[in-house]
Amino acid sequence: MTFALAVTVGALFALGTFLLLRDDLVKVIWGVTLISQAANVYLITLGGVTEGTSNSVPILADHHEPFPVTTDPVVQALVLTAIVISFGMTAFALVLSYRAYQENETMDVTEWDQ
Amino acid sequence: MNDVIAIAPILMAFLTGTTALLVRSFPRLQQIVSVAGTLGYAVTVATLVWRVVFASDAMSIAYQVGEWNAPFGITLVADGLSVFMLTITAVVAVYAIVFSVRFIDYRNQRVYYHPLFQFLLLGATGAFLTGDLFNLFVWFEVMLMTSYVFVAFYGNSSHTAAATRYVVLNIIGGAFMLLGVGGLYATTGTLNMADMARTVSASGTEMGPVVGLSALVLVTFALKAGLVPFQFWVPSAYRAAPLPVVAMFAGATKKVGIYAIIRLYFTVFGNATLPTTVPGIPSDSLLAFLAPVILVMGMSSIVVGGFGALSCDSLDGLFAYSSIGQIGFIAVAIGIAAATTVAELRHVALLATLIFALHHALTKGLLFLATGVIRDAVGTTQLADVGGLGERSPVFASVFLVGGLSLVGIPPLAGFFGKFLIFDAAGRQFAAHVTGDTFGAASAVVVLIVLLLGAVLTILYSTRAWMGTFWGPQTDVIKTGTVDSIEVLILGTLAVLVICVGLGFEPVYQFADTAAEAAVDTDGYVKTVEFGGEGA
Amino acid sequence: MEPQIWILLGAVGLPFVAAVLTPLLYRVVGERVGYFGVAVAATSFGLILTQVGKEGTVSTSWIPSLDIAVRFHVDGLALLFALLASGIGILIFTYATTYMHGKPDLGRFYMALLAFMGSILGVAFAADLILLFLFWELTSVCSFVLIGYHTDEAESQYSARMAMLITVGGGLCLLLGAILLSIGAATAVDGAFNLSTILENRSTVTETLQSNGLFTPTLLLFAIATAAKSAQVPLYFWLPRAMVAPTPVSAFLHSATMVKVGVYALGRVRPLFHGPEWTLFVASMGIVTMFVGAVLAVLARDIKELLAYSTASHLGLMVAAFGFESHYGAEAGVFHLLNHALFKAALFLVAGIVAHQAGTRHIDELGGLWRELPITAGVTALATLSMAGIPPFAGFYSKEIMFEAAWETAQAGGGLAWFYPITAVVASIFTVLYSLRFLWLFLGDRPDGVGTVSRAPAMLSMPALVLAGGVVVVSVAPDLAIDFIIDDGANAAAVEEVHVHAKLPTHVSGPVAMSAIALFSGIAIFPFYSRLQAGLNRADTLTDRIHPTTLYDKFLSDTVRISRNVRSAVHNGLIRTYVWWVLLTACVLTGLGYATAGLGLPAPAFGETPLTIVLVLGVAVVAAVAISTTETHVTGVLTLGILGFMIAIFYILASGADLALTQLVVETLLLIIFLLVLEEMPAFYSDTDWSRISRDAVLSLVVGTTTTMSVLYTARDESDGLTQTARYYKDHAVEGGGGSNIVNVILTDFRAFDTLGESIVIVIAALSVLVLLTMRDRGETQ
Amino acid sequence: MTTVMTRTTARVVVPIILVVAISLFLQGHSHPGGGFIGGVLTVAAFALIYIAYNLDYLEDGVLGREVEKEESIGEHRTVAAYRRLFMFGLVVLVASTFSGMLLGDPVLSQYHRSIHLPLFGEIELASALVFDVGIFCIVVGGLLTVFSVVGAE
Repeated sequence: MTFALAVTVGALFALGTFLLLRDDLVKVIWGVTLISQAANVYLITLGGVTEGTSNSVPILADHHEPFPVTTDPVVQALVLTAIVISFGMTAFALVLSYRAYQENETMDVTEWDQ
Repeated sequence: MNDVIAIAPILMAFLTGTTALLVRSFPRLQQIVSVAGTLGYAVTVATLVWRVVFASDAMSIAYQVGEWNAPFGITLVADGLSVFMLTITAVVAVYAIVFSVRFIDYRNQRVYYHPLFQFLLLGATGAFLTGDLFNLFVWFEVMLMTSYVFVAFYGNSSHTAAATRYVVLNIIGGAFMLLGVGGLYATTGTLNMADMARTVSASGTEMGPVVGLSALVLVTFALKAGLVPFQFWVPSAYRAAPLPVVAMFAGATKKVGIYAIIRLYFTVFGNATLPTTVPGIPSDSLLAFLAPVILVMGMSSIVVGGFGALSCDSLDGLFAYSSIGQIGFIAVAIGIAAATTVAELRHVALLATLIFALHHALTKGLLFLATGVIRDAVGTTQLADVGGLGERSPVFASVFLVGGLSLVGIPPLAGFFGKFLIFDAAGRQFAAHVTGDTFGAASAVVVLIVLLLGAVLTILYSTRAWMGTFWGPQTDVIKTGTVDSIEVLILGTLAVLVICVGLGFEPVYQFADTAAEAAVDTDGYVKTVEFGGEGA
Repeated sequence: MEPQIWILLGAVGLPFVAAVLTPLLYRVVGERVGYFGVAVAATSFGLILTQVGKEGTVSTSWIPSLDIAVRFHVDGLALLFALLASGIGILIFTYATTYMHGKPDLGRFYMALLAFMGSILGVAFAADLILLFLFWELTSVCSFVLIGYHTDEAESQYSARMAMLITVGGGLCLLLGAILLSIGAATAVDGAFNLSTILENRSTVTETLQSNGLFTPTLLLFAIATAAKSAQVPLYFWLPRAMVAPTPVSAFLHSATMVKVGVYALGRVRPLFHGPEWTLFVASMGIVTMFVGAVLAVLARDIKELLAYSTASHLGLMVAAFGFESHYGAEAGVFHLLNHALFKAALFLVAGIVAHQAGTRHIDELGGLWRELPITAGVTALATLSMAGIPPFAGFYSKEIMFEAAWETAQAGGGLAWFYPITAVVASIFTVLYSLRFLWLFLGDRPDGVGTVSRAPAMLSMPALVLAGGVVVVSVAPDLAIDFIIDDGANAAAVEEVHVHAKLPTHVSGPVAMSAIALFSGIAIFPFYSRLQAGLNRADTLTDRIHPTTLYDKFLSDTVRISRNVRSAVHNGLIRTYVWWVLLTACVLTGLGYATAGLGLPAPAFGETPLTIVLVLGVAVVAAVAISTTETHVTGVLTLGILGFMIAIFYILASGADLALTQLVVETLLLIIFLLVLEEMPAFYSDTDWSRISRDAVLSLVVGTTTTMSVLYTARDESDGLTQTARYYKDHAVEGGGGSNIVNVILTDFRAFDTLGESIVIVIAALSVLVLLTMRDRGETQ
Repeated sequence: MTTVMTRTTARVVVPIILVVAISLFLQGHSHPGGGFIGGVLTVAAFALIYIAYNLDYLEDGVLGREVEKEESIGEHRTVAAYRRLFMFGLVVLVASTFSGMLLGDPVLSQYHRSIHLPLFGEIELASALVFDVGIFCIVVGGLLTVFSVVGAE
């Protein structure tokens, strides 16, 4: 399982990198998004991914003590925080890039004001 | 011991930021809130410093947020190192905000300038105080998010372009930090830094990946500190942001990167025995791996920053490059500290780091704000357009001269002690290797030569800045412009502070000494955090 | 007898206090502030005079933790230097009141001059390495300000910057030398920066330095620092340039005092480093400078330039003297310190008078000035003869002792060591030549084209006259000076007990013959002065490319060129360049990290991956590939949405209910924002450059591999179970946090602090969008 | 995109989304959900309205007020309301942060108690909910600000 995840994360990072190196502003932003997504997947992977069962969801409402072993709720909480933050960042980056496009009057990042 | 003073600076900045946001419709009130809040922040920091460093029963303070015991809740730790960095931040913040009120256009101040400034302060403060790795990431992001806005603040083509580059690089940095933090959690099973220190010190844990992961995290820290080759964002971002905020960038946020490097690698991983094999450095710790990396980064920063500054057309650009170079000096000192296994030399090198950081914050703060005065007076900072300002305003010239001389490292100004201690550390490193160890001696000589080169370049660009601005025939804009005397007055007090830090260096030294002790005192750090519950 | 600290602090501190007050005073009393300077200098002089005959170290604490203190050491050498500085200071301030009459910016001028005097007194008495460095650097800074007095002239700026760079840059070597000395001495004596203790225990310190290998580096650093400060070859070139400063400054800083700081420091540490290496570096440097300076002085066309090169040459003489191991070396160095200060300061004042009265400083335009300036002519005669080392004038005595030192060294060393006396003699021939040439300004015929020359005001002549009086006293009764201070001074610089003898030669010896050759050859060649000058000029032009000034200019232009390249090549404003370096470095570092830790390649474990997950992840990757290759923006955004939804499904499969929900909604919102923004942006077309794409693909692969490796190294296995933290959260969520959704309890309770920060990020994001919008039309107004 | 179809869909879907959002928010402490998810979902509902109609519609059509033409979207009354919403959220967070301190406990201490209500039965009341309200408001206010600004371009 880990191997499949590792390859996925690696692929997402690689493609994100490739996008970051484009001249098209929009693609650069996609690259940023992709890398953030990949980082989140990576975090989840670190918690140890098991095939989901009703027990492994870290919600205890349906259980009684002693609680069953769930997946690592810590990484989930971290990822949740990270998703929110990267969402804020991406939204800002989008608006910013739009403004940068307006000011510099081109989508080509190589032609921007130094 | 849950003493609320340890969290007080964070709360203060948070409260001020929120209040400033609420009273936005009353600009006067907003300014008052912002300035008063920053002063209040400084007071809480001063109290904290007193409690942690100078009081008779001084000791490090830990704070458990939300009643959860370490390592399960989030811990804040105020030890010598943290409060030293907080002090730097507080001083710069007070000057920056007071100067802003005068400097930033009245209408522009209303555009959320004050709340954002407070959130920037909040982010930096949180990063200095937190004892939790993921929490560090969160405060980093708070700080970054605000700095993005400030870089893009004026919204023209160059500002937005600079901000876009800055954002892209830092999002990469954020992703890498997430990878590193997550990896460290997976490897050590904890996010609490004290707990992590405890875990890695214990034998029997599989520590292999920690070296690579720490390198990942280092990328983020170096990006924040603006070390070569992560310095790319610095010149354009510094030129774009409002100058008081640039003073904050140079004085506080860059130091967050430096602080994080010291905290994580010296305090947390300082005791860790790791299976590293690095030729030339006799140590089996993580630092042995990081030492050459940080040294090379630092030396390249000195070279790139120093050379870059030489031919800049504008004052703010020149000082931006200078910042890269000066951070390089700091990094070299860290590198020396990491490369040695001798406790005394490590202490001296860390001391040099801290003193240089303090000096750089004050001096560069002064110079960036002075650049602001010039822009305010004549509307430009292009060296070609200004000239002969010395005759127009001798007092302002003296203030600037103090900053310039401190940057060069002329005694007895603050800058001298930074330079002196770094040379001292490098000299000791050389002395330790000169007999017998040819490789060690040669690398120490290389370090010394780069430091000398950096210092010479500093003289070159400082004189250039000085002569271009204050000497020479008066240009038209200088003839017609007026220097704002209140701004000069504010800066005058900062110049006096730069002089006083040098003349009254003893207490400053004591303070930094405590901070440097704390930086390597892993056991003390762990002990400060009282573990409860099942973790104990 | 112990010196009194308060008197010393007063003498050193008073000029600084006065300097701070000067600009204010200048506003009140105008240029009469110069008399204030005279008073301050006289007070300091008087205070120092009370210390004559005392010896010892006194201190008051400054930075105890670093063992840096305000330590003052009083002995003959220190007193000699301090008395010279403050005494000449009185004369210079007096001279300046008239000379600088009507000039602008006198507040700044006197301020710097006073601060300079304080610094030089500080150097004289400092017995702490750091304190010495402090005053040493302050003299450089004052010199910078004073050389740049005419701030709007490009030449002033150029020269001031050059002086600053060389002297402060050289100062760095002093700092480093001081540090190495203190490190080396720390094991031998207490008080690492305490120069007096170091000197008191010099044999132990020297031994320690030699045993831990720091002796030669320290010595070299001190030598370089002195070379920069005291204008030794090859760092002499700033000194003639410094002559753009007003003449009082040249007389005070650049002949009598500041440039001697290096020599003085050499005298101080001479007992410590004294030995063959010392002679090799220091004496050779000095003797070469003596020669080069004298030759260049002959070449000079401007009287101040002539004096400047002559100063360099004489500094070389002193440095060489201190460099010799013989006790004559110490004697000659200290004695010449006094003599040179007297005659050279006088000559500079004369040069000032000539320029002031005749309106030109060009040698060829001047001559026969004795008619209008008889007093000045007398002063010049005394001073130049002393400078030329003609018996029985003062300069002869000290030069003769230096010759003895050179002779003794040559006899002891043999072979190549004869280089010293021979060079000294040749240099002396040139010295005689340029001294006579200077004297000839007053004798001989008046060239055409010189306007009327009026008599010099008394306030200008008087200081020069006083200095000439000094020359007379030392010439006529050298023992007076020797007993008063020279002996004590020489003893401070010497290793053994010495006594200076100054007398006219009674019989022929090696050194006497050297003097005779120098004198008679000089006089014999003088009639052919202009031919010699022309010949030298040709040689000078030929070697132009290796002149230090040329090299300096080349250094400056090179650094600027490198600078422009650094900025345009490194910070080219391209995101791809930046990203490229950042990612590459990050991956290399991480890879190195894994490698140093000795981690092998992880074994790929394919086992038991549920098909659903493989499918979902596969679609995600395919979507990512599609995004990377798409040409149209809308397709890309929609594919990005697919990728996001796949990840959401993956979260469901990985038991993250909250995550999946969040991811779904967030992805939807992002999609909408993307579409809204894209609506406003045009399509983008670019040429496909395959070589670039392949390069980028390589980096992408590197990044991908690094992250893949990181996952494989760090990912937890399900068999590891929960971490301790996770277990605690699970166990305490319900009773401690009051909720059964562990993730939510973590977010709102266990780690609520993170959430606080996170929500602030959202607030800032909202604010930032508002800022971007509002500032659109406002721009960069302060 | 303001076609009849989207408008009709929006009319049907928006209330449903809002109800789901609120319930996700309220039950978050014990079931999947919470302030953030509730918040983004609410935003999604509003976003739908924007796509279907436009910014002024909310004022004009939903709240029935006259729309004034403002200088800049940043000063638009609706946007100002969003701004006030996230400021309110921030204040709630501040309050939630400090309440523990005022009671003598560490900052951000949370409290919870089970209350037995007739009809509803056992109800778990947690102060974490207040904290969640703050987050909810910040998310809704903040994101809607972003949305309205971007949408207005």
